[in-house]
Amino acid sequence: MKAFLEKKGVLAALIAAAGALLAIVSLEHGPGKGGSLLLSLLFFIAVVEGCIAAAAAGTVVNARWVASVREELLSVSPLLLLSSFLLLLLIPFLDIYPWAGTPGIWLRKDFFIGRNLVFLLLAYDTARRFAAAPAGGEGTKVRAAWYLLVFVVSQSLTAFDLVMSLEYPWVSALFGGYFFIEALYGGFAVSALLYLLLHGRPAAGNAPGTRSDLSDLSILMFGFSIMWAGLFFAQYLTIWYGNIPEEVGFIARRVAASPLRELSVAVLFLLFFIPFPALLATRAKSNPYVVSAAALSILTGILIERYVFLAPVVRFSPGALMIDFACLLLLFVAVMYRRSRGAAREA
Amino acid sequence: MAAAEKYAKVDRDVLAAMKRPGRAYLAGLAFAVLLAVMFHLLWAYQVRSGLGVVGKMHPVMWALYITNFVFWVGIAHSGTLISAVLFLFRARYRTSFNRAAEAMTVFALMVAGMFPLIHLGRSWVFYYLLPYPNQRQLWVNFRSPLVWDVFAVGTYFTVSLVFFYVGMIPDFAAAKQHVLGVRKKIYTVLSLGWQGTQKEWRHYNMLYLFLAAFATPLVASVHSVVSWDFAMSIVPGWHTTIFAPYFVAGAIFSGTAMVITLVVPMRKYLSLHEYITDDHFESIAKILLFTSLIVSYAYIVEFGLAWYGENIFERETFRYRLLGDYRYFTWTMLFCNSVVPLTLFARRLRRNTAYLFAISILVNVGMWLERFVIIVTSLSHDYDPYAWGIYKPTFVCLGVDIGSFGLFFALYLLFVKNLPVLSISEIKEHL
Amino acid sequence: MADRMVFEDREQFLEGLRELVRDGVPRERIRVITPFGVPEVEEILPGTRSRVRFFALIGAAGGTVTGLAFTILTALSWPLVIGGKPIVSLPPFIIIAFALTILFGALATFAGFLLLSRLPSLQGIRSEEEHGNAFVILVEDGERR
Amino acid sequence: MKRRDFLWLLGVISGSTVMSACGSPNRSAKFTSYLLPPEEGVVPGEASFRPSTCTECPAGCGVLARLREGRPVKLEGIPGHPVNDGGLCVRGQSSLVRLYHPERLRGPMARDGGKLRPIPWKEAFSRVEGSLKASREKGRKNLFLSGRTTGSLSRIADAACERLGIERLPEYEVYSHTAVKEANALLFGERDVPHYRIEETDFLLTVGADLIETFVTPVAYTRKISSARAGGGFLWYHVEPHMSLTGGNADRRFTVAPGRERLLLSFLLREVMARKTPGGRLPGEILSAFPPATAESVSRGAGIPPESVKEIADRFVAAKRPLLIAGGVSTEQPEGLEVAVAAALIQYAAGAVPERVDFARSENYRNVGTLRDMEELSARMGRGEAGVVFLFRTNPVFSLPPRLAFRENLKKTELSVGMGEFLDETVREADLVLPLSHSLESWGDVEPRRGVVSLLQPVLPPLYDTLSDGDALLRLLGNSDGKGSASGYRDLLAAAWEKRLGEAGKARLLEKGFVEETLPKRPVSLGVRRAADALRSANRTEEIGKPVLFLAPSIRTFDGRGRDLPLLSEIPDPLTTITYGPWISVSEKTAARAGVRDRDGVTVASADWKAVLPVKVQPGLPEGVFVVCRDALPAPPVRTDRRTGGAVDRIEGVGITKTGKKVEVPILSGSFSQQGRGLIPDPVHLDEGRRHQRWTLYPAHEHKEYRWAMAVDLDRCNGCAGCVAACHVENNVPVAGKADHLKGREMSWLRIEPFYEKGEVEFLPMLCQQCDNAPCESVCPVFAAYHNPEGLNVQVYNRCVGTRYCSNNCPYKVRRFNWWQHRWPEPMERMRNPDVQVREVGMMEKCTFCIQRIRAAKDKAKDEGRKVRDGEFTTACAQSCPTGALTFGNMLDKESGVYRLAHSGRAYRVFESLGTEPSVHYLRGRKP
Repeated sequence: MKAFLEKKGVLAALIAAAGALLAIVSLEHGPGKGGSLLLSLLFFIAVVEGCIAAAAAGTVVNARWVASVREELLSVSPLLLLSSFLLLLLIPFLDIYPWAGTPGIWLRKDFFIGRNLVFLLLAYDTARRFAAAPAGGEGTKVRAAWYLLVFVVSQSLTAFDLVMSLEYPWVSALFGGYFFIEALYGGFAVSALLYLLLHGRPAAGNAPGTRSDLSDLSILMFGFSIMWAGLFFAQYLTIWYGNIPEEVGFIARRVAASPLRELSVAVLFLLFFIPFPALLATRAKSNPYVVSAAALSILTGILIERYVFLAPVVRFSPGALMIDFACLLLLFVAVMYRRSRGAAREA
Repeated sequence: MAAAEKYAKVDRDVLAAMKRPGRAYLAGLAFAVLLAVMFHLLWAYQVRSGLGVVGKMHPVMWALYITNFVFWVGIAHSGTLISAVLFLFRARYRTSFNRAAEAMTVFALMVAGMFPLIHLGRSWVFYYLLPYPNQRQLWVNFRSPLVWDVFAVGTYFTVSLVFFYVGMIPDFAAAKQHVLGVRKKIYTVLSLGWQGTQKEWRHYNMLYLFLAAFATPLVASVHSVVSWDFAMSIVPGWHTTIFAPYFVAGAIFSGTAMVITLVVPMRKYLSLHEYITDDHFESIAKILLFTSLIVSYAYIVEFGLAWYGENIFERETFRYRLLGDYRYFTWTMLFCNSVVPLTLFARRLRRNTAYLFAISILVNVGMWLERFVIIVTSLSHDYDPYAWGIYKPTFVCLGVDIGSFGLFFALYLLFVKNLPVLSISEIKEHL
Repeated sequence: MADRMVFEDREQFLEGLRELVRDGVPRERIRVITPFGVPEVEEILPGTRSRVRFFALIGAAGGTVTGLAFTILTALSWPLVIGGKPIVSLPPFIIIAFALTILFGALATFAGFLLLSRLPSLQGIRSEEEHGNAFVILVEDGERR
Repeated sequence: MKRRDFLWLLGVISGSTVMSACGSPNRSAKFTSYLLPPEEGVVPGEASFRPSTCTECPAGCGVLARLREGRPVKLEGIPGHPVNDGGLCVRGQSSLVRLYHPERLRGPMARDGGKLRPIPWKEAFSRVEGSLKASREKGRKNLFLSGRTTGSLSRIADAACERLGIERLPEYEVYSHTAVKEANALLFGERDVPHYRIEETDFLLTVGADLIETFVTPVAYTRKISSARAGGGFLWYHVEPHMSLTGGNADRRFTVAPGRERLLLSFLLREVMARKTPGGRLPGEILSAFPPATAESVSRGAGIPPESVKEIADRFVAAKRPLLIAGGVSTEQPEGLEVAVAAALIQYAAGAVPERVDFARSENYRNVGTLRDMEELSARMGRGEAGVVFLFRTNPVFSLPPRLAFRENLKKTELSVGMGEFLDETVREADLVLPLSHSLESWGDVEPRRGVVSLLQPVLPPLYDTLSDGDALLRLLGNSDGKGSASGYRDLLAAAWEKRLGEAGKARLLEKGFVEETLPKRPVSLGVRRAADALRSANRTEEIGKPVLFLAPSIRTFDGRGRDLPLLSEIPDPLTTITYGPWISVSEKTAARAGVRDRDGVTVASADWKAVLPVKVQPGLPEGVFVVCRDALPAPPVRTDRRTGGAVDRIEGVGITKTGKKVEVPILSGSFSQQGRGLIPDPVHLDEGRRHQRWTLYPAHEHKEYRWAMAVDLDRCNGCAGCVAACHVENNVPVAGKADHLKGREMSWLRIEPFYEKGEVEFLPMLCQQCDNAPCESVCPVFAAYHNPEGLNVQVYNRCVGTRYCSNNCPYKVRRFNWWQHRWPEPMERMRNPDVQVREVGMMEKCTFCIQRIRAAKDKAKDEGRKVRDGEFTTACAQSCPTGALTFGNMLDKESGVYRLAHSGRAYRVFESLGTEPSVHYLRGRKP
């Protein structure tokens, strides 16, 4: 299996296969196929772009921890290519967008798909250039910066287009920022997990600094948990205080009834009330179990939140969701695993 | 050069600033004080005659005063950012700015704090805004953003002051050894009898770390609260979820600009080139660029969504901003805040202090205009068309606003001559 | 009578300190005075971690509680409906609580610092002795073994 | 002090920089002065009501004066009064300001050495006596000129003049309705203005008659129209050459080319003859005076689309009980007589006379003279034939054209005696000034309409050394020939009332304030000969020099007599929202061509006259027509109609040229278009947007026993602004003055927003909406604004610190801020309502549904151990509204009127999408 994975071209084949499978699943008729694809797509675009963004951000501010997980983080870039293909699969599904009936200048299917596609591809391209560059050096920083710019735009677009316009004319200006911060948040979580898998539980006598790498990541997660809470609060407070029916509807529809209400609360916990206290103590920041727990809760949080966003408007089919999600997850793990093996061999 | 010699040099150079002032300095100080006096006279005049003497009107009930309030609070922020956040990020170049920045924070907050009072219709009962048990047992309305302000800004000021002072304790101890007479006494007392023993240093480092940790969230929270003074309303152009982060970025943006505006001349006048190098300026310039990008992002999103949504009120407000009576302000703002800073992508310009100084002035102007545009355009064209109106300032509010700058610079000039403008101990530590 | 060694150079000073420790001078007898914080000293003479952090913790916690209690109780003491918002509307109150958390936290930390490092110390203020930029090691009643 | 200076001073005072910002007007509190003897029952803190009659204009509306501590603080219409039936217009509401005006004359004055100096009454009368004698000896004629007087006063005046050998001149009124009277004289031998029974018609066609602004008895007609509308099956078309408030409120408005009304009317007459009353009531010789015409020819001449011409005719013919009223600008022009005659004939032909055109109850304009009479007077004075000239409650110097040189000629008399309340343009010129009391200080009666006696009684003793109209005349008599009636005017009135009404009638008059006699219908016969002659002499009009400027009447100050009252200048003109200063209304097309915008200064010039005025672009105004409100124009260039002798309020061949300067004139409205924001959705029933689900995150808060709410029927509201004035007086709303208005700092709690849609105007009364989820409340840091258990959005003035956030956050912008410490110049502060706090500088204030009235009503109910009944009381605005557009009440009471209206199909609320849940419900259906 391992050996197989490391063969040349296998990865490409795998991705193609997955793409085909997903295509079949989501294009065959039946309710909720598109919804399922959209959900898994939203989650993985966030995580994948987040991982690369994390690496990029680390590189720009030349943080120490980057070195230890950079390669693996960047290895996921091919998935962006796949995602941009999957985006095309959404075309038949666009009709559930409320504006689909009356297209405008901005909200019209071709432009809609077009711009998102372009930015996904751009993200892919910039990510590859960044990955190709050597670890150190100004040049790399510049490339990283470029990626970050694209990343911000692309995530904002996914937020405003794929999610927000589902509730047209509901509007929240913060939505884009909220999304890319969250993606970055997820990116750090993944980095932390990666770090534990690669250099996991080092012996006490291990080279100094490694521990502090982990705690650096923890600090980042900790900081971002506060930041996330801040953004969430800013958004909620504004809507709650203004109490303008059109705005409030978005929240009201999600907290009106079970199970969405519970899930919404769960999101709060998974993304803040668990990671924050968990990582509060200095010692906890370098405790593998705490950190991995926090990281997992963050990733689950993001996933559930995406679900909560879509649920009132979109229908899902559990089966399709299962397949879509599983495929992407496997690929995600596969590429990283393969890269790390490769790294190990070089070492 | 021998270690002792190096340390001694640091002392000399930094404390050289405290030597007897030159003409230029005195002239500047005199001018600043003059403005400060005008500030207070005009305020008195306003209190006596009623708020009618400022140009405010129905519907534009807030204008220059609130603009300035937001502006000065914003200025304060980068101080905390540089001293606290960069400290946590272990950014070395912070050492050369933090003292100046912290001083700026404190003074800016002093000035900012006055404006809410000035703009009150009945300044003489300002204490109604404080939570105290009055004879009717009626407390303040904690649901009102303005009360959040009282708490946020109050906290911010206190913490910054403590931070500012704590940072100076060892320096007072060092300074007292180089001065004589009354000053010596004052510094000695201010140094609290600091010896520099291991125990003191241990607690001191922990304290500093925690103060930094406490101050950091303030950078975000305070200006978020300020932004909510607007976002909580339902005024089109104010009621936007992005306001909090948008204002925070804007605050740091303008604050960083102000740091540059202050430090460039200070470095020149006090000849601190060895301690404040071009590299340091470059790093600060990067912050400027970065925040400018965020602000621009916010502009794009705001205007974009106003156009995207089907909310005719929002749409009209933003159309009015771009093409209405205040369009020149808007365009200037966009130019100063979004276009000019882009030049900082060029490394050469980032290292050119003269250029940075020029830019920093422009950015200050731009950010001041931003607040003005946000406040005034939104108010003058909100829901009921009958109530639309155009606001024109009068000499009183203009005078008070200009005067506030005088107040600020007066305080700052006094600081430069009387307190260590760089963190002596930290510089030595990093030698 | 403390015997004192004065160094001009950081490294020499650290050397001297290490030497003393190697010579087995009891740590509690050694006092060092430095013009700026020297992290290595902590490694050479490891003391207990500063307890200032507990003050911070307590202060912050106290702030949060006060903030929430204050807002909620005052709201309930005279329940006025405004803008249709609930009497106890948490979102706004959280902001107050947050502000007080920071405030109390910071002040408590500062107080803790003063308390633990015995500042302001009158004798420190009165004492004429100045060490300039010297690194000083004091060993209380210093007979060596 | 001149009026101008006074206004200026008001501005200065309100903007005064010398007073302490912390000073409180409440510190200047006075002791309760028992102006009335205790047995009159002055209970401090309790209000009593006394009936009297409004004398702001000739209409004679009945008013109830609300007394507190013995001084009137508010006027309200008398319910059931034959003229105004409870309603009161903006002028009537402001009458109190006249009473307490600081510039009122405080005693008789005489001119010596060019300056007026105070003298005692005795001396004043002896001077008069002396001059009378002197001029008699010189063979000069003594003359008595007054404004329109009716009832006992008129009789006293006659008597006095007769006894003293003074020639009583025809009364002088600016709006004398000469042409109408002339026409009626010609046709029916009735030289008077009939009373029009609008309530009995199903189709009303008005030609130029400004029923709502000034036409004879505006409040009465306003009331009648809205009651007719309420009855249903009523339609009202209005034809006018310009754009007036009346036109804006008609169901349909047609603009006719100036001076071409008669084309339309003659066509209509023929149609009526041919189709309505075949065989007809009109003899041919009269009919022949009206050349046959087709809709097309009429429309060519009159500039009305042919289909509209047909429509008007069809409606009129089809209607069962049609009524036509011609008047106003359409009759005050050279063709006026023809218009009036044609109108009268149509009325006659359509059988409206005498059922709906009632001469029995004519409006008592008999004694009112014409402009020509004034010409003659002026000429006589000029020739030095005039001895003593009494100028009694009339201001010709202001309203007469300069060519009459009245002012100059006045100097050539033996003695000119100015009798009035103010040192107005005329009295100022007099040699002797005799101050008259305000009607609220005087006994008297008026008979505004035949058979309607309305009481004038003093509700407080004269503030100054003045005499009531009657007493002044009596004293004149008494002094002139030894005996006279020692006893005052009051006894004389008592006798007269007893004689005319009997004991019971007199009692009823004193109690109710009015008595209405039952009069038999007066059938009139058409004087064929006179009519035919008149028509033969009818002038085939020459071309009219375009463009045309109309001197239109204004609802605010009638013919300008209200200009002295700051409150009336403070309240915006309904169509233009202009408060202070004159302006010229220019049509949109003309403005575009001349490249002028609002506030541009222009020189308005005709052949023999010119003035510089700021422009107001007036939607709906036909091209080539300018309008200037006559009240704002001193010595207007009116001509005299050569046949009727009436005034011609039309100036031909007027041109405007830009001066290039902006003129500072306060236009309060920021936008005359709704900007597509659906403040007045049209039609509301199709507006489904407002029916979307209303999400909220807040728990509902319930209201105990009361929840006050208001319903505003936009189909009734005509923008007359009576409510605004009422609110000002009731709530001590300060007068801000021009300087602040220029900054947009009006203080009025209630405003009327005019919105134009292709020339059609609609009015939206905007007051605090008392939102259930009020955005203003939550942002107030000090709980100055909060939601009380009765659903009111109350404002605790003393708690307010003046952050002004509430105003920023109010989508309706109905909160007012005290930029200054507003002062009420002595003695105006006496008219302040003690039940309402006077706000200090720096405080935010706003409408709270007259919470003081709510309290009073609840206390009363509590004493009687019951809940407040629906309609038991109402807010000041609702009380004053002549059209009954405002309904106030308790939403929790399912029986209440407001509940019913709020749940009617026409109901909606402004900016419903904001989720503020207002308590003010607007009603609007489709226009017919």
